[in-house]
Amino acid sequence: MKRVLIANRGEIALRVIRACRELGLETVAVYARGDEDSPHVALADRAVCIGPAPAPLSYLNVQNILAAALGSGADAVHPGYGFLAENADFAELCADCGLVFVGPSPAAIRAMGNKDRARQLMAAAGVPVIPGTGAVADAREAAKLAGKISYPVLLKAAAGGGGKGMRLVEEPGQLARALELARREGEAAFSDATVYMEKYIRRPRHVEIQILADNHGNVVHLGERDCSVQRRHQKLLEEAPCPALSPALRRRMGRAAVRAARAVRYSGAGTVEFLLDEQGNFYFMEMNTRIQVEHPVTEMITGIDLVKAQLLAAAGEELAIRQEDVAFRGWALECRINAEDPRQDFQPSPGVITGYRPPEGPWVRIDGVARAGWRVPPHYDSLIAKVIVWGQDRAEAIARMERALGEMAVQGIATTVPLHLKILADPEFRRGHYDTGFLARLLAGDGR
Amino acid sequence: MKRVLIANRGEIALRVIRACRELGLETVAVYARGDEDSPHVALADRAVCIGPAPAPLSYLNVQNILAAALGSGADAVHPGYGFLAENADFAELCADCGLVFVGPSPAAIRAMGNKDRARQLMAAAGVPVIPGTGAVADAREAAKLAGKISYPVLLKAAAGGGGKGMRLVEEPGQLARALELARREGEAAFSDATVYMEKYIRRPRHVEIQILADNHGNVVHLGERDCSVQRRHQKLLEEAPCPALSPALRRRMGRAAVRAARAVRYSGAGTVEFLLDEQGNFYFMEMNTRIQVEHPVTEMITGIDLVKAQLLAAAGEELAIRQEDVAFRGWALECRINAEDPRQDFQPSPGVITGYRPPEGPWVRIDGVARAGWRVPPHYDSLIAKVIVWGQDRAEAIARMERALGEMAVQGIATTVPLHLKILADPEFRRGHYDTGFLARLLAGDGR
Amino acid sequence: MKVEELLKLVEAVGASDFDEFVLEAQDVKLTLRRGRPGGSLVPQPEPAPVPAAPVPDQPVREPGLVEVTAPMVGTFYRAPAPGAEPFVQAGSRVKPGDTLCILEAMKLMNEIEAEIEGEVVDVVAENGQLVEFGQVLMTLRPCKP
Amino acid sequence: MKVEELLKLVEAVGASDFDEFVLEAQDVKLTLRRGRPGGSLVPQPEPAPVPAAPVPDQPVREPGLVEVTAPMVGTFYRAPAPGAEPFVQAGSRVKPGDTLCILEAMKLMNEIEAEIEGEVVDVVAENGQLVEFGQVLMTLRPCKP
Repeated sequence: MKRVLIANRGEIALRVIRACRELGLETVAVYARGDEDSPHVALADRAVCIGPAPAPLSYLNVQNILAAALGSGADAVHPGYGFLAENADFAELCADCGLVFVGPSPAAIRAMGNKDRARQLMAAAGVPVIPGTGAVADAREAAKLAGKISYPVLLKAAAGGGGKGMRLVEEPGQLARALELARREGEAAFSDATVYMEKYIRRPRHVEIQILADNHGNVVHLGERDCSVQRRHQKLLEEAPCPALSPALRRRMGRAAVRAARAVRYSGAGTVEFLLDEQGNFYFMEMNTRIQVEHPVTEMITGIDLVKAQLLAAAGEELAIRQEDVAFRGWALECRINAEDPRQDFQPSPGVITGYRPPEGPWVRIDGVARAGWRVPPHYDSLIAKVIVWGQDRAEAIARMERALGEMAVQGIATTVPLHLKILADPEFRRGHYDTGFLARLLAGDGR
Repeated sequence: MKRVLIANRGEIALRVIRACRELGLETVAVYARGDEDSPHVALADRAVCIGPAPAPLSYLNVQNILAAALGSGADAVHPGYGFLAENADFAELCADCGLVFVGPSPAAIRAMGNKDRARQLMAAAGVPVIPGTGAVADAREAAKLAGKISYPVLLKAAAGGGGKGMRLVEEPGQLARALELARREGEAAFSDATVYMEKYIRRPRHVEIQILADNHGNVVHLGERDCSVQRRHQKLLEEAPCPALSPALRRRMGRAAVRAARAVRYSGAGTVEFLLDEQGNFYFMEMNTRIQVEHPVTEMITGIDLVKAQLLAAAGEELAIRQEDVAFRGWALECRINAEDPRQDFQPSPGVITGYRPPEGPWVRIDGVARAGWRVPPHYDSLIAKVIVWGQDRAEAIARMERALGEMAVQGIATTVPLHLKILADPEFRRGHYDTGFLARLLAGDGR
Repeated sequence: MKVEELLKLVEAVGASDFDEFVLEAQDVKLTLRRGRPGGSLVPQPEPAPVPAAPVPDQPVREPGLVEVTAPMVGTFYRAPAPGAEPFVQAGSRVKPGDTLCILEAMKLMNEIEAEIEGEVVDVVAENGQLVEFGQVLMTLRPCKP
Repeated sequence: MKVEELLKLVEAVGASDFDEFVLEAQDVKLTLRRGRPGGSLVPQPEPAPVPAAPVPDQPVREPGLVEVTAPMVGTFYRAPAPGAEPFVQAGSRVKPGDTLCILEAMKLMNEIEAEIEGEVVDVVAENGQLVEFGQVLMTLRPCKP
């Protein structure tokens, strides 16, 4: 492997280019028309225009990307995250063209891409999944199943969505009536009275395990990240470790994630996402078969460069570390600074960044694309910079992040920085006692 | 301690302000006329003009600085490095004014400030000093002394300087004649034939030990830094750990540094500088009773915030760590980016920075004052940014530093970046097999 | 520098339409600035890092010429096969539907056809080289019918 | 640089349509700026971080006035003792050597004296407050002898 085409843009393209450079690999960037001034174009050794601005015609244009890779003499393609990163067909086409796809096999991507199939696979591999049932016949069967699953349970109309046909049942006395209501709602809204049951996870945390694997059957996990600070499933702030995990629970979740990876003969960097309930039970949600936006917090506490590890695994090398070599130090936080206005219902605020100063100083890491004078294109995602800090403990990391965001200056566009400062100052967050409903509650407290 | 006046400018002022902010301390900056736009003025909670541009009238103006501290309600003064940092009188005046001086006691500063006295103190405390003699009477005595010190030895005219009256003696046969010549040169040049003898350290490395102490008698060391890459005693690149140290030697040097600190009842952060010879013998040079420019490399491998530790020690708190808590991880490098032109004999190149982009990404730390549109004032030192990187091992750190400097862009003024890249690429440096003569040899190889 | 000298300078600058004037005496430092037009107002504080991205050639061209650009990324071939005659060269007359060149992408040979009637002025792309999306392949001088 | 010289300069600049004029004597630093409010002419690529540093007041003044500035950092006192009459106030006539105010620095009371004959126009600094080096304490209208 000598030359890597990076089939992406934004901060992740810079991240990959940097890893390549440190490994002595040449880099080829691709870009859409209108994206000429984006930093990844300038940072790479070479850049190829692959189409007009809309992503389907450029960053998702498989033919042009592959032609660019072959024509520029690249021997590997790193997909970053988003765009083609979890497209099994693309991974397969890379292989057909003799290009190394920096990621797992197409089979692994497919296995994890189908959520139902993934759930079954995981259950078979001994990874806990959310207990659930097929269609519930009647109240008697419902009572039996609910007793097995244990309360609270959720009744869901098979064709439901948006909260319609969904009923939370806290105790046996409510079951029969709730089943009747769910059926009726399903019938009324979707002409389908079929109802399933699954365990209801109260106040879950989104805790994910980072894994690393090679082509030789070695798999290690690098601990967890807590990504519960979400707005409509968009993560806004991540931390590692998770404040709610004991070393024993970390080991259990880590082992489950390794089992998940082994079940699909995973290779490279991947993430197994779990829901964690208040009793310490965890349930498989999905596996992301790519590098994650929030990978830096894991890097900061383990000292392991995940993107380099991806590249080395793709090149066929054996993992340089074993599970017992993985050691955690301190605490890391990441804030995703988006070009969005939290005071205007998170509307995107593309435009020219007229002034920019990233924070500097000890234990502050910036993975960003923001630059003074640069116009944030309206076509793509709104992430302009990730601010990552490390501290000896959680309190130091929080104080450091507050300091860093306080000295960060972005002029010309609105950003999420004010919201991040609000999160960091919140007592619930500071206690570490938050869940996926935290941000909605915080925003609702604003009168929204 | 609630409000700290920072009696300094440049990157160290930013460093201290950041540490204060993370500890919840308010900050007062001071600045000279013409320095209004310097970043430390903007970053502090408040700033006070203390005089005209020349440092003796402003940054060294004790009266105005103390008046600014008292008038702004500060209860502590952090001197940074340089300027008043090792001025015992200033430290004493602070105390007289009821201000906490963030540093050791005036007595400790004085004890280490007098180099001869410091050497005697250290010898008495069991810290190795370079073996030497008083005036050498004649060739017979010289032979006896040289045998004791062990060859090679250096003969030095008492009044000598600039190489005049200095003679290297490699073996006994050369001694009598060398003594005669040194005497004559001393007599001719300085009308003083007195000659001393000391051990000659061949190809020494400059290795210094960082120590931390509190007001309660606790002292720990945080390992070493190798600062051998120097040009005329100006350090240009530092690393931690030192490639030449074994864990056993690190322990021995660390213990010696702790003895040195204890001998002067040291408090706060300090550095004991040693010369290390090729056989692993080390000799006390001096102790710097302040934070050092190169402190970040120690921070990066220990995870300990030295400036916070200084502030906490000054506030009277006990050290949070014991020696056994100090753990080293990975490798760190620092490049001092100066506004100097290495192609023009390191002439200062003050002026307006018309364009600036610091490196970003994983394990890159910037402690800098450079900003686009900022005029580097000609009155002060030329350090515009420190680029610090961390890696799992030395090879990764070097590759990362090359990557970081490669993406750094400074327009409008010349900097030392090209020289740093040259050092990083040098085989001698890459082997880790260098000494204080390395940079002179590298530059001489250029035909200079 | 004397006051009289400064006065003269101030008058001179005042009479001009410079918007800014900075002088630092003692080995004289002088700045005159005429602000306003949009260009200079937009700060360009961020220099391009090294190495800069390649920028396609954009020489000044004869007005009225039509550029044929690459509709896809691919390898540019002037001829149907190695050693064969090129489809067109400078001076060739072409009409809509005539093949101008081939872009090979993933083993597929895509013929690029003329969309207008005219004369080939210049073939810009290099044979056998990768061309980007939108890159100019050749220029045509349209026929005035 | 003498007051007369300064006056000439100020008059010259006043007659012009510059909006800003900064002079730093002793090896002379002179800035004239025709900037609309907001000063968009000077590129400010780097925004000031929060909170911004305090900037001393610089209201537009009557031409010809002389500013008395602090020669040291200290606490500004208008009167010799708490409750006593202030040394001067707006309208006071002063001559060279008259005490204008006191700057206390490290327990030392430094009397600041008038260097010219004139009338106190305005006492700008606030009693009991810290003043910076170079901060304007008061303005005088020089007597035309």
